[in-house]
Order: sequence, then structure tokens, then C-alpha cells
Amino acid sequence: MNTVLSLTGISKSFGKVPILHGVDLDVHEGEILSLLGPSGCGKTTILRIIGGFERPDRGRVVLAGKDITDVPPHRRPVNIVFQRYLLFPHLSVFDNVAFGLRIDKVGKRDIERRVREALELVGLEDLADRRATQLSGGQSQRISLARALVKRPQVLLLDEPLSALDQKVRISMQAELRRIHRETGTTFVYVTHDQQEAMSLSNRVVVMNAGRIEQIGTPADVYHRSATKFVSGFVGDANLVAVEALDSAGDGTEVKVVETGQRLRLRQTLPQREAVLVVRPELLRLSATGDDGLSGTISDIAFLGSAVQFHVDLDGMTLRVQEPAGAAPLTLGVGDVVRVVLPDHPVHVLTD
Amino acid sequence: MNTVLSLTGISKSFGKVPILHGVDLDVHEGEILSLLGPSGCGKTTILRIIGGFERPDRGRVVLAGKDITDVPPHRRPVNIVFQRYLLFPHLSVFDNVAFGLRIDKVGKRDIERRVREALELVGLEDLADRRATQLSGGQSQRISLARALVKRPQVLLLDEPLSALDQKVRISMQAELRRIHRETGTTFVYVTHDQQEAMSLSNRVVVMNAGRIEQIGTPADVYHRSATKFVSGFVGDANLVAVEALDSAGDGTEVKVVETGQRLRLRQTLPQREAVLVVRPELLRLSATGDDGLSGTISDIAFLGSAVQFHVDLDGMTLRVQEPAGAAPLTLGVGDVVRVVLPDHPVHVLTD
Amino acid sequence: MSLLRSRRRSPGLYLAVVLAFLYLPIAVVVLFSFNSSSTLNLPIKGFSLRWYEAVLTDPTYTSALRNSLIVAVVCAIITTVLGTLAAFGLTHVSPRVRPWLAVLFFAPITLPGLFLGLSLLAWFAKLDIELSLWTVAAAHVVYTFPYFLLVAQSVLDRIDPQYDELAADLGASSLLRFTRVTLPMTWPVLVAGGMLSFVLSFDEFFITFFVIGPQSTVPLVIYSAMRRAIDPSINAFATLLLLVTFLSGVVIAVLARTGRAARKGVKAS
Amino acid sequence: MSLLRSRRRSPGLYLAVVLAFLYLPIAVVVLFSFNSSSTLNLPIKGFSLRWYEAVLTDPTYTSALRNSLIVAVVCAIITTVLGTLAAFGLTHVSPRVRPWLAVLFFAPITLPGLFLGLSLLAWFAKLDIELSLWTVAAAHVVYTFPYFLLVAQSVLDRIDPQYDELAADLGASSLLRFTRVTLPMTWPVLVAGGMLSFVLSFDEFFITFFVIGPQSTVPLVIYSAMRRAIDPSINAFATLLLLVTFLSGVVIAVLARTGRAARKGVKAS
Repeated sequence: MNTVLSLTGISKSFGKVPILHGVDLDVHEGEILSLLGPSGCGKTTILRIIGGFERPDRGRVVLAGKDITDVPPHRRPVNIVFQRYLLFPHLSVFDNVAFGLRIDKVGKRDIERRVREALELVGLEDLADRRATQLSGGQSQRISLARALVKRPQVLLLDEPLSALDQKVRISMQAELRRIHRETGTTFVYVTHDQQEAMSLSNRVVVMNAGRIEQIGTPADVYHRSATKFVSGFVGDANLVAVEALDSAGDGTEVKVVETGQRLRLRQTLPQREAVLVVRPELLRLSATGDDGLSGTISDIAFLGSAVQFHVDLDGMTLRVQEPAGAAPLTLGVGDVVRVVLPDHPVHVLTD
Repeated sequence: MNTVLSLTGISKSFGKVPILHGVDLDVHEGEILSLLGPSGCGKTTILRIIGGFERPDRGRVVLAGKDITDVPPHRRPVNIVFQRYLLFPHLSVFDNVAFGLRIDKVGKRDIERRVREALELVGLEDLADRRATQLSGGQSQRISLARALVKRPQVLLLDEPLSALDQKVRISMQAELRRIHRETGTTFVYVTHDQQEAMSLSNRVVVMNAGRIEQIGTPADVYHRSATKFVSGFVGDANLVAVEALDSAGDGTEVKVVETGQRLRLRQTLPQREAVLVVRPELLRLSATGDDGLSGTISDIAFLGSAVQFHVDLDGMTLRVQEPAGAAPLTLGVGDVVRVVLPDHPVHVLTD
Repeated sequence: MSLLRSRRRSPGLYLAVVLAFLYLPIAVVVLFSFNSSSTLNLPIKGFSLRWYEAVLTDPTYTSALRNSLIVAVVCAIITTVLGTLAAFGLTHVSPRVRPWLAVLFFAPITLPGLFLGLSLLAWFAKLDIELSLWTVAAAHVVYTFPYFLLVAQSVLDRIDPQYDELAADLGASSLLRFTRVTLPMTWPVLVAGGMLSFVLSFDEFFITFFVIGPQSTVPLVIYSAMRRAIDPSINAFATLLLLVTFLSGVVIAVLARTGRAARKGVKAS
Repeated sequence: MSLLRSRRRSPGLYLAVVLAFLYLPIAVVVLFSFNSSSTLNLPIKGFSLRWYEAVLTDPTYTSALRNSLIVAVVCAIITTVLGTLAAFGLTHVSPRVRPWLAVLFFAPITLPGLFLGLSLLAWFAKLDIELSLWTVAAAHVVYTFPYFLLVAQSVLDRIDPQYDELAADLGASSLLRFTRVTLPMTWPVLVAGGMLSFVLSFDEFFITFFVIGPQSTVPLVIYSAMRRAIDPSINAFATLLLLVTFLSGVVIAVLARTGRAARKGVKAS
């Protein structure tokens, strides 16, 4: 895979507040790369450095082999879609999309053709003559997308473009973005704090925390094989169970749960004596009988539609268990004693 | 179950815009009742009518046997938690919580005790001396809750109290609200546009649309046995498949899918010839082989963490299928031809 | 919207009293301007336009009107150009320096006209500039400039700075961003600021009194008429001044609303 | 924060020129007030406080200072009370009527002082009220009232109306909501509005000129001193007036900022 954009050793502070600590990142041609992290982690600053709106204190930005660290934003072949629906209120939809082409002095006929194509791409060719102020949030954001894409950027930057939209519109816009990416083949760098959005959209996810990259990988990597506790907690929900290996025999290990003292049998060997199991709630099962797994008391139940979530208290430690709604033993209630059963395949383990 | 609050024939317009059309609603003592619907459906107006902030054009509000329709808000034994974190900025946390008790001229020692208890209930007893402006969003909203609960309202009204919070904080506040409800036994009337929140919190959910109640039922009722197309679409995601019964034999029916003409065998009899199947994406399965179910082409794939969502095109109709991430046939890609298999139990059906 | 409000006892009566206190004096002047007699006693004897006729034929009044218009128009144009540049300059200085600069710019608003007139006179004398309508216009620019800036800032502060970044992202240089984005989004409010400068200049007496040469303006004529004898045509002249002020106020309000609506349309959509 | 800004060529020089234009005249007066000679020629001959000494011992000046303070304080208090009531009254009228009432209240801002002075004089004459410092204070209330309202409205408009509902929900009657919630949340800005009224009244010349009796105020003394002969002590007196204005401006800015910070703390948290 070709690297189209590459950041090396990027550091940035605002005043005395450090934001980025030597970030290295390669963006592959044609991929959707998401920068995912909590607010203040520096993801937006990276995007703004790529766009040219911030200058890094240290480090270089190289686009298609050319160092663009000192190129001002209006001379960079990248375009951005901001979080807020910023359409120029004094221009029609057509003129909003044509804005960048007019600046570039593209011929009138070419402008007409390319704007129509861009509007078609986002499915709003009928709205060309509307005023920018007459659009819904979702429509505005599609026009912003068309306005950026019509310039055929080498990299399209998206700064939480869906976060101001309603839940339902957001979900349908995600599918729309995947389609537009497939049809244009443009490289997307996508900033979001929403892990569901990052996972459903991206080829690769960059999980960030406090100005550093915690993990780079496919959505399945970061979800099922989190590199750090932070990643496992930020990407979806995870039970972290600290264990101590007691005895390993064949393909299994007898371990003690550090917090509760309970014993448990794992279907894997541990890389070292002390480790932390990372178990997603939907991988655990509840059982009212038997002596498999860990014993505890249900302290909270939440119906989630397609699933039911249980909080099970185990002597001071709480495990979250998510059962599919159809199969859920709905006779269980708060206060019932149950056993929490681990999956019968190896679970993901973190070591220091 | 005792009815603590009852609305009968409530109608309300703002100017010429009708908001509520004759709503009847009984709230049971000690329950969490959610009013769920899109913005503009009238759910907040109902809450404001209960609180006394709006006067209904027609209809009565009866609280604990007493007609309170004309009682001004400061004389109603109900309290409200607003969406925004409205703490009085000129008062400390303690004084914020004590505000209502001081207005009521409660004795100094009683105020001290009851405020401490309320702060303990929301787990913020250490913050009593803080200024209201020094708190995080989640903390502010807990203080708002304590300030309302300290007055021991007969009904606690909550107007989207979590919608201004981050995703992670929101989820943990939901568990917190369930705990506080269990510990106080107060009746909650909860307004939200977030179906996940309504389902995970409530004993009963009232689904509203355009000023009318569409369905009242338990979370499982509205999710698995939606009364209308609107409910099925608003509460979670649903595939709506219009079918026509061809031939019914024994416990099954042969039907034709109206939009695509494909044939399908259901494990139930239909109440009438034309009906709409309501199938949740997680109840459908994909199969690469066999001739069960309906044939289609995968048009989009989204990784959701615990599950993977597929869009399958069937000749102009798109079905959404959600497979658990572990079991998902990840070898499938966009463009592959697959069969969509219905569950082997009866599916929910809507008729006109 | 809130029931709380409609349940309160109406503050109507109280507001009526306050408004009467503000407007009765003005109403009296307007009333006398249509008086058919020349005595200033209520009730008026009859209705006539004789004082208006007197005003519009007397060269003292007409030349004052012409001078006031010239000064106000020149002042408004200069203030608008300088003020627009200063307002945009202010949005581009660093956020730490800006509040201090803003204080420096706005502080002259609190200066009494007396003071400005006095010091500008000293200034013109020192520079050997002959007093004329042009010195009046220049002095008025000093006086109206902070007001214009206040109005211009109110709109610039609310315009999302990301529009500028967006235009840069789409390839626009600094100059193009100004002409293609910022100006088209802000012109109604800038014109409103210009109108405000016009009104302030048209109504100004004190600075004018000091820095004008042999000529006269509307407020000066009213003032000297007052000192000579009680000529009822002064009521008609004052009513005309009031009319110019009032109409400008309406135009300003409409323009400011247009500007605000455009901004809101974007942020609220 | 934005790189776009720091990359622009600095508008510093341009801003410096504009500021010089505004402040040089004032600087000259202040400079002359410390002049040891009595000629008004630059550069000044030497530094001395003799004009200040003259001002602070001459009863013409000291009584004017006393009168100005009395009028300004009385005016500020009355305006604050009336204006606060009017501002809260306005927030409680129906949203359809409010903009119209607001226009009626604010329109007098555009009236020239000349006009107000003229009509108030007619008003007092008609009602047979003897001219005195009290008529001046009353007239100044008419003049400062819209400015106070403008300041008060700016804070009331930004305070979330839901605080009022919240207090009602917690059992507070209309009066308690005002004393326990609204006032504590807004007082710094109301006091700032009062200070503004004080400064406007202290600096006011024209209305005072018409409605004052045998007494005098600071601006009147400056004016008549100007007309007699060029007495350099006037520069010292004017500088004192400037100092009062400037210090009030600082207090106003600080109070307004306090008020704004309190509001922000809530909305942004």
C-alpha cells in the first residue's frame, strides 16, 4: 500500500499546554483512517496540522512526497469538512459547491459539470438552487462534503462531521460516507470521539490518548485485541479482570481473580504470572446453575433492545454481561445469585 | 398498581401550532415511566404541563386524587430536573441543594441532615462546599437530581437529563438513575428522545409521535411487539417487509414479498392476506449456501464491535442483517451473493 | 411561552408611565410645530403647517440643513471605511492584546463632546488648519468612530471564525477571503454602522460649535434661535431633525436585523 | 490560535495611526494641564501642578464639582432603580410585544441632547417646576435611562430563563425568585449600568445648560471658562473630568466582566 501522507515527530503545544507529543503516522492511499479518542486527546489538532491551520512546533508533514509543513492552507491539495455545518449563508447551494473552483478560476462549463457531479454524488442534485440557509443538518453536511470533494483533494479531512446530527441521521450518513468513499476512492482522514462511528467507517483506527497514539489497527484489532487498558475501555465496553496464574496444565491455566480470590479455569496459557483479562460483556454468559465460572449477585439489569445487560457483583468487583435479548433468561432479577461463564475460546490478555 | 398521576384529554397548541391532541396517561406509583419520541412530538410539553410551566388548553391533571391543573408550579409537590445543568452559579453545592428547603422554611438542622442525605444518595457528599461553577457535567446533573429529590416530590420529572453528557458518562448515569430509583422508590417521569435510554431505564415506555401516544408498554413490548410502523422504526432498527399470503398449511404460510416478488416460508399463520413483517436486524442470519430465505447481494458492511451489520440488496429492497462479531462470516465482502434467513420462530407482524 | 409569565400581573401600566415620561416632552415639541398660533401654551389653538413653510423658505434654515447633510454624509463615509478596516484589523490581532486595544478604541465614547471639541480645536489651531465644514467632518469622525466600531464588532464577534478557515481551505487567499466571504456576510451591519455615524453627526452640537468656521448646522441654528427669542418655527425645525433621526433609526434596526438573521440562519440550521 | 492570523502582516502600524488620531488631542489637554507657563504652545515650558492648585481652591470650580457629583449620584440611583424594574418588566411581557416596547425604550438614545434639553425645559415651565439641581437630575434620568436599559438587557437576555422556572419548581414565589435568584445573578451588571449613568450624567452639558437654575456643573464651568478667555486652569479641570470618566470606565468594565464570567461559568460547564 502506498503512503500518501506521512507525519513524523509532530509535537504541538498551545501556550504552556502540550497537545501532541511526537506523533508519527502514515496514511495509506485510498483508505479511511480514523483518529479516535476522547476530547482533548489531540486528534483534531493533528487534522488541523494536516490542513495547515496549525503549525507544528516540531516534526514534518509530507504529502505525496512533498514536504508541506510550511505551505499555507489555501495552497494545500487537501480539503476539510468541519463539524459544524458551515455553508456560506450568502450563497446558493450551487455557489457554495462552486466556491473553490471559482477561486481556482476553473472554466465556467467545467464548473457547471463538476458541481453537478458532486451534488449527484451526495444525492442532492435537486437542491442546487436552494439558499444555503434552507437546508436540514444532514443536507448541509452533504453539501459541505460535495464542496470539499469537488476540488478533488489528495486527502479529504473530516473533523467529526456527523457529531452535530441526530442519531438516526448519523447512522444513515455513515452508510452514505462508506458509499461515497467507495465511489470516489479518495483517501479519508476522519476524526471522531465516537468509537462506534470509527469502527463502522474505517479501514484502520488510530486510538489516541493525551497527545499520544495508543494503538493503530483495523477495527477488529482495536476491539478484540486492544493494546492497552485505555483502548479496551474506550473502544466499546470491557470487563478488566486482574488474575494470577496458579497452575498451568496442557492448554489450560488455573488462575486466581486478584480482587475476589475466586478461582477460574482459562482455556489458554498466560504469557506471565500476572495478567489482566479483557472480556467484552457480550462474550460472557450467565448461568443460574452449575459450578462453572464465577459466582455473583445481579445488581442491575438494563434492557437494550437487541440485548439485555446485567451487572453482576462478585464481592466488590462488578462484571457486565450482555445476553442476546431473545435468549436472555428473563426470569432473572436484581438480587439473584448467578454464575458468570467465560467463553470457551481463549480470551484477550494484557500484560504490563 | 396505584395511579399517582393521571392526565385526561390533554390538548395544547402554541399559537396556531398544535402540540398535543387529547393525551390520556396514567402514571403508576413508584415506576419509571419514559416518554419517548422524536423532537417536536410533544413529550417535553407533557412534562411541562405536569410541572405547571404550561397550562393545557383542554384536559385535567390529577395528582394523588387532587386536581392540580390550575395550581402554579411553586405550589406543586413535583420537582423537575432539566436537560441543561442549571445550578445556581452564585451558590455553593450545599446551598443549591438546600435552596428548596430554605424556601419552605425547613429548620436549620433538618436542612443540614436532608441535604447531606441527598448528596450521599448521588455520591457527591464530598463536594458540598464547592462552587457550583467548578463541577463537571455529570457532577452538575447529580446535584440537580439531589436538589430535586431533597424536596421529596410525589413525582420526579426528568427532561432529557442526560442528553448533554458524553456517551460514557451517560451510560454510567443510567445505572446511577436505576440505583437512585431503587433506593428512593420515587415515581419518575422521564422524557427522552434516545430509545436506548428509554428501554434501559423504564418500567414502561410511552412512545409518542406528532402529539399522540403511539404505544404504551414495557420496553420488551415496544421493541418486540411494536404496535405501529412508527414505533418499530423509532425503537431500534427494523426491517419492514410487506408480504402477501399465498398459501397457508398447518402452522406455516407461504408468502410473496411484495417489493421483490420473491417467495418465503413463514413459521406462523397470518391474521390477514396482506401484512408487514417487522424483523429486527439481529434476528436475521446470513447464509452463503442453501436455498432457505431470500437471495440478495451485500451492498455495505459496517463493523460495530460486538456485531457486524450487513446491508443486503434484494432487487430494490434493502435488508439490514446484524451478525454477532464472533460468529460473523468475515470472509463475506461487498458484492457477494448471500441468502438472508429468517428466524425459526414466528416474527412480529403488523396489519392495518 | 411560559405560563409563569402570563400569570404575573401585567406590568403594562408601569411601562406606560415610564414611556410617557420619556415621550411626552418630545410629543409637546412636535405638537407645537403644528400650532397655528405663535404662543407656546397648551392646548394649542389650531393646526397649521406655517412653521414648516417658514423653515423651508428661510435661507438660514435651508443652508444649515445642507451643511448638516454634507458633514454627516462625509463623516459617515470616512467612518465606515476607517472603522471597517479597524474592526477587521482587531479580529486579526492576537487574543491577548485584543481586549486592551478594544478598550483604547472604545474609551473615547465616554469622553464628553465638550472635551473632544475643546481638544480638537487646539489641535486644528496648532496645525494651522482653517475651520470649515471639513474640520467639522473630521472632528465628527473622531466622535463617531468608536460607535461604529462597537456596532461592527458586535457582528464580527458573532461570525464564526471557521468561515475564514473554510475559505482558506477552498483555496482563497487573505484578500479573496475578505472580499468573497467576510464582506458579503457582514455588509448590512456595516451599513447600519455608517447610518449610525450619519445620525450622530447630524445631531451633534458641541464639537461642531467649537470646530466650525463661519457656517452653521441644524443643531447650531436651533441653539442660536433659542437664545434670540422664542421663535415657534424652531419647533418645526426640531421636528424635522427628529424625523431624520427616527427614520435613520428604523433603517439601522432593519439592517441590523438582516445581518443577524443571516448569521442565525447558519448557526441554527 | 490560528496560524492564518499570525501569518498576516501585522496591522500594528495601522492601528497605531488610528489610535494617535483619537488620543493625541486628549494627550495635548492633559499635557497642558501640567504646563508651568500659561501659553498654549508646544513644546510646554516646564512641569507644574499650579493649574490643579488653582482649580481646587477656586470656589467656582469646587462648587461645580460638588453639584456635578450630587446630580450624577442622584441620577445614577434613580436610573438604576427605575431601569432595573423596567428591564425585568420587559422580560415578562409577551415575546410578540417585547421588540416594539424595546424600540420605544431605546429610541431616545438617538435624540440629540439639545432636543431633550429644549423639550424638558418646556415641560418644567409648563408644570411650574423651579429649575434646580433636582430638575437637572430628573432630566438626566430621562437621558441615561435608555443606556442603563441597554446594559441591563444585555445581561438579562443572556441569563437562561429556565433559572426562573427552576426556582419556581423548588417552591419560590415570584418575589422570592427575584430576590434569591435573579438579583444575585445580575447585580454586577446592574451596578455597572448605574456607574455608566453616573458618568453620562457627570459629563452631560446640553440638557444641564437648559434645565439648571442659578447653579453650575463641571461641564458648564468649562464651557463658560472657554468663552471668557483662555484660562489654562481649564486644562487641569478638564483632566479631572477625564479622570473621573476614565476610572468609572474601568469599574464598569470590571463589573461587566464579573457578570459575564458568572454567566459563562454556568453555560460552559
